Amino acid sequence: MTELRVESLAKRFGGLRVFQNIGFTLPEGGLLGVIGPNGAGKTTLINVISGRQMASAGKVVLGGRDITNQPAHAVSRLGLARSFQQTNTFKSVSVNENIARAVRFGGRGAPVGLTRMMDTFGLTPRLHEISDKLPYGLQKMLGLVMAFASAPKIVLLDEPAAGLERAERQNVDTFVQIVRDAGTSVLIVEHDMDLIRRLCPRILVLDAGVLLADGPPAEVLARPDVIAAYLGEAGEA
Amino acid sequence: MDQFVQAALIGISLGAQYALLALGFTLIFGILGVVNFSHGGFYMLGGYVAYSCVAFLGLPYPLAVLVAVAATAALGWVFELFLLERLVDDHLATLMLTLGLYLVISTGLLTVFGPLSMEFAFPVTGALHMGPIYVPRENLIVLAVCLTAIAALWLVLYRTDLGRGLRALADDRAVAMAQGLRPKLLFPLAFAIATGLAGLTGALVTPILSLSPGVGDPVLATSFLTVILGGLGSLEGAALAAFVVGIVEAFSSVYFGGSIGALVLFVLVLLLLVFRPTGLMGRTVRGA
Amino acid sequence: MTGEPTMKRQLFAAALLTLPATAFADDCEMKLGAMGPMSGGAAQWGLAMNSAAELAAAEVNQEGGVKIGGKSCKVVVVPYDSKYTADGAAAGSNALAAQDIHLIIGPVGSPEATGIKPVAARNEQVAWNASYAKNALEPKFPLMFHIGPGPSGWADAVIKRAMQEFPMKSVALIAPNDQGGTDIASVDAEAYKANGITTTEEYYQRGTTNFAPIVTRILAGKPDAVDTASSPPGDAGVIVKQLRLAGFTGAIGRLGGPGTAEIVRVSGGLDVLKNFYWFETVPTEDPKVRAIDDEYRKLLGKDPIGGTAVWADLPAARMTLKAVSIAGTDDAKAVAAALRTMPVEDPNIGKGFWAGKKQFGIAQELQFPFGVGIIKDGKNLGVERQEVKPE
Amino acid sequence: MLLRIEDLWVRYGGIAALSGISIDVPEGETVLLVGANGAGKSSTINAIIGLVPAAKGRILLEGTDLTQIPCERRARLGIGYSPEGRRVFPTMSVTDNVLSGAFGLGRKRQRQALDWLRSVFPLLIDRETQPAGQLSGGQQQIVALARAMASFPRLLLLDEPFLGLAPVWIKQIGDAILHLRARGTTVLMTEQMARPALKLATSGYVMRGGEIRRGGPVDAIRDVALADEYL
Repeated sequence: MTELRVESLAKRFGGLRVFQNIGFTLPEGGLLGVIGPNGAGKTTLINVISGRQMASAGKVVLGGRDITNQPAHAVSRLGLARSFQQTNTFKSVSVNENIARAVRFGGRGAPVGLTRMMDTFGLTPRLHEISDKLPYGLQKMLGLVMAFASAPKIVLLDEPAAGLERAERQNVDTFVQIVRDAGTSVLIVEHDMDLIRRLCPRILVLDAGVLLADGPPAEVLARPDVIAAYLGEAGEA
Repeated sequence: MDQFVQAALIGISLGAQYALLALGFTLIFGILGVVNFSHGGFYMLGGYVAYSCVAFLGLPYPLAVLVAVAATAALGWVFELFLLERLVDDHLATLMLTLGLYLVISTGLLTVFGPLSMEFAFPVTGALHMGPIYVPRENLIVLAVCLTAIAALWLVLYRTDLGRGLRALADDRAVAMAQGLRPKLLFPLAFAIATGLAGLTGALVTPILSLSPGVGDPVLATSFLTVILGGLGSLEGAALAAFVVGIVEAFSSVYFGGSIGALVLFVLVLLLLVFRPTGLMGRTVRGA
Repeated sequence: MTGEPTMKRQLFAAALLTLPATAFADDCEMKLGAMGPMSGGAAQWGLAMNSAAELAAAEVNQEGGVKIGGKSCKVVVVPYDSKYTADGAAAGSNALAAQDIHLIIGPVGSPEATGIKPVAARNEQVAWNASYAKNALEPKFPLMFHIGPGPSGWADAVIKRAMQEFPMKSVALIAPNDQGGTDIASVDAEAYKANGITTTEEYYQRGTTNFAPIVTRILAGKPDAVDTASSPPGDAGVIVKQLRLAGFTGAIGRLGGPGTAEIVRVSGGLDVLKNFYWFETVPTEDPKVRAIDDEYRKLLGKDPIGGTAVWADLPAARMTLKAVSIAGTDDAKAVAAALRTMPVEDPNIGKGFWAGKKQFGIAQELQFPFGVGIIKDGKNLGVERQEVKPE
Repeated sequence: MLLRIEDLWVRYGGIAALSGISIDVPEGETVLLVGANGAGKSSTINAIIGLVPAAKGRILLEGTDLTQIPCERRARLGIGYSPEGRRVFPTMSVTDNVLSGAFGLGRKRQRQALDWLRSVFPLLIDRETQPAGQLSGGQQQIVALARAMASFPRLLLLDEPFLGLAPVWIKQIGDAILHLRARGTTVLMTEQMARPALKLATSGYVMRGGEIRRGGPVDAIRDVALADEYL
């Protein structure tokens, strides 16, 4: 049973509340989308869950085990992997070496579907190229592949589609599909509403650090307070 | 042709020496808004400290250079913190204070070491000869140190908290202080970095040229010239201008002789200032 | 056991120093000015003036001081740093006049001589400049005296001696581009030409620290020898260092001021200097001349500052104080008149004569025996004494 | 009470800029000081941050009297400051401006602050290397706001944040302030333009001639504030 449970989680920076009282459960093999305007606290939420930042209050429980404020490497050893908004590969080594390191780090062997994923993303023919010489889209894909390569039980994706061209965004769908086929659950933070609607049976809406809504996209996105939160952002942009 | 190449090489090594001096000078002006008339004093002091370490303590030369940097930086720090800081916004007072410090340093050195030049030789001698062209090995070392210093200073100013704090204080002192930046902490550090650079130059260059209580006098003039040419307070401008001054001086002296050479340089600076009053790096600098 | 006699001698010397002091009239003290650059690149020349004046004063004081109006007066030396500038010397003349000083040993350089002449004349002061200016003396300034002749008095002899060691057909002269530099270098150049040597003159801005460009320029003309003329010793040392670094192997000369020891030090030693010839204002290796330093140490209890220039300046200071006692006053005109009648002779340097009539139209220049020094292949052959004959 | 000002006097030479004002800023609220030019709004802010000395009275930040603490140490007590006229550091890049607000807090906290501020104000990413002096007024106000927030202060002082801004920027800055307020940041702001400012505040004070004319919840001061604006 590898379920991710977040209870009354809160994060403060000095006098500023980044988010508060966040609670949800991501069941094993589940898929959950998180949306919200700029600065809603989505990335910080991922950072706190994955142990990169300390929680101010609340609990994060992974598979029945309290992992709140465990250091990031310990959390990832327990099977929680994440991707980054900006790419996070080892820049001066080859694609192959990048993936190999991720596999080795997971210590659980290469997951089922890894080769298929590399083939689909077009990384297989470029295994020996240095990663930061790849085009941006491919670097981003490599970052996703590396998140999966450690054979995690849960992956947290931080805006996987940001900066990608429309055609490349299809790869994110493929990624989610392969990951779920492997029995891994996914939490995905994303701005691309089409992608969220397409993929996620359930979404959380975060606004100004507060959990505004939790439910199926069709229902949630029709709520007036959610629309207002987004319109606020549209007005700002 | 040989002469042309030789002049260029000489110009670059002069430029390296001037750049080391001008960086510190422009740093103090850029950050504190103070024209440091004691800059040449720290140059001399660096030379004498290094000399004393080698001659009296028997330290190896590289260590002596480090001691000289530390000593001049420490003196700069103390001077800024206890004297200059109180009057840092009064242009006339800082002028008097720094000029006074220069007189104290030069008279002090004259009293302690006497008026004659010291026997202080650079440990690396000789030159690389390529046909009629030669490059003194010591100049290569100075050039390397100079480039390292430029890079290090750039990193400190643009990539560290200290640098950000200093630039913020230079841009808007009141707001920076309201942000929690403490001039009493940061200004002495900036001054120490600058005087340490002057000391470093003295420790490196006086054994190549000569070391006597008069050698600080031309330093101020050269630093001034370089920094005005580069744009007061601009670090990149000072570094660039130093090499321009070095190369112009080398070419004009080689081709027109020592007197006209100096004239050419000054005329050039004058022309530049007529057409570009803010200097080479013509951007708005501090409105001091 | 040598300790006891030595101690006795010291006690005796101390007694000599203190005893006559009681003989001075209570209210009588004569101030003697000493002027020259005492800081900066030419500092040792000014400090030499001061040392010479101090020694002459100490000698006279030891024997009861100068006789002024029948009283024995103690001589006190007042130094002034005229900074090698015309205004420095002019200001110095005034500053010393304000202290009732009528007699000045110094100043040194050509700019200083130019600056002090009219002011000292107005202040009625005797001054002894040591400059090599072409107008170091002028008949219209009869209170101005000159410590030694300029290059016209000795350059020819030095060049002839140098040519025996270092055959040369061309020489490049380098000097500062001010009056002091150009005056000497141009006279030196005339002397070289008179000996069949072609010359080029190269002048640099005073304050130059790095001579690499000028060295490059000089060497482009491929001269057999380079003469540093009256460049300050610190500058000359750097010039030598950079000439050798650039690969110059010919002889280097110095037909100008003293300071060879400093040049050796700054340039990096005899091996760097290699082939060098120079003029000394006094025969520096004559034991009698060297004894001056011992006497200085004995009387003043410290080392003299200023090197060989002290020896060259000393006769002027000694003769001035002697002239005060002859005249019985320190009034400048009376002292000057007494000086003119005195024979030119110094216990350490030897016999000389009054010169300057031909060059300046006024015979108020001390011409003493001088020296020519040679360093050959890194070996110091020493300084030879050159006797002089009246014009 | 996060900030309590008691009988504060500020004098420039012989002239009183503030004549015994008392102000309360409760934790988590946005308190507005409105009033015409010369009413004493900026003097109040400057006295809190320490740019002008208090002639008399106390300024208590959670019970600590600030008046005896030098300006450069007050920021460390948890006060962020966005000055009148923005006064960004003109030669410094946008990023360096923001980071200067988190001086000495360590690389990790600076990174955190920058990341968070960039997520709230995407402008900080678009213009990260541009010298702040080259930005438009509205953009500079965003930078000044971000700089003030970089230390995640308990109390944010905003001095005339709308000064000289176009309506579209007034809307944006207003939204930003609301965003910070929603995040629990306590704000004390001054503004001449009462109408947009009243939308942001929970309570406020109307100032005139260095004195408080009226204080209370926004609704209670609205009429006086608006009447004052058109005087």
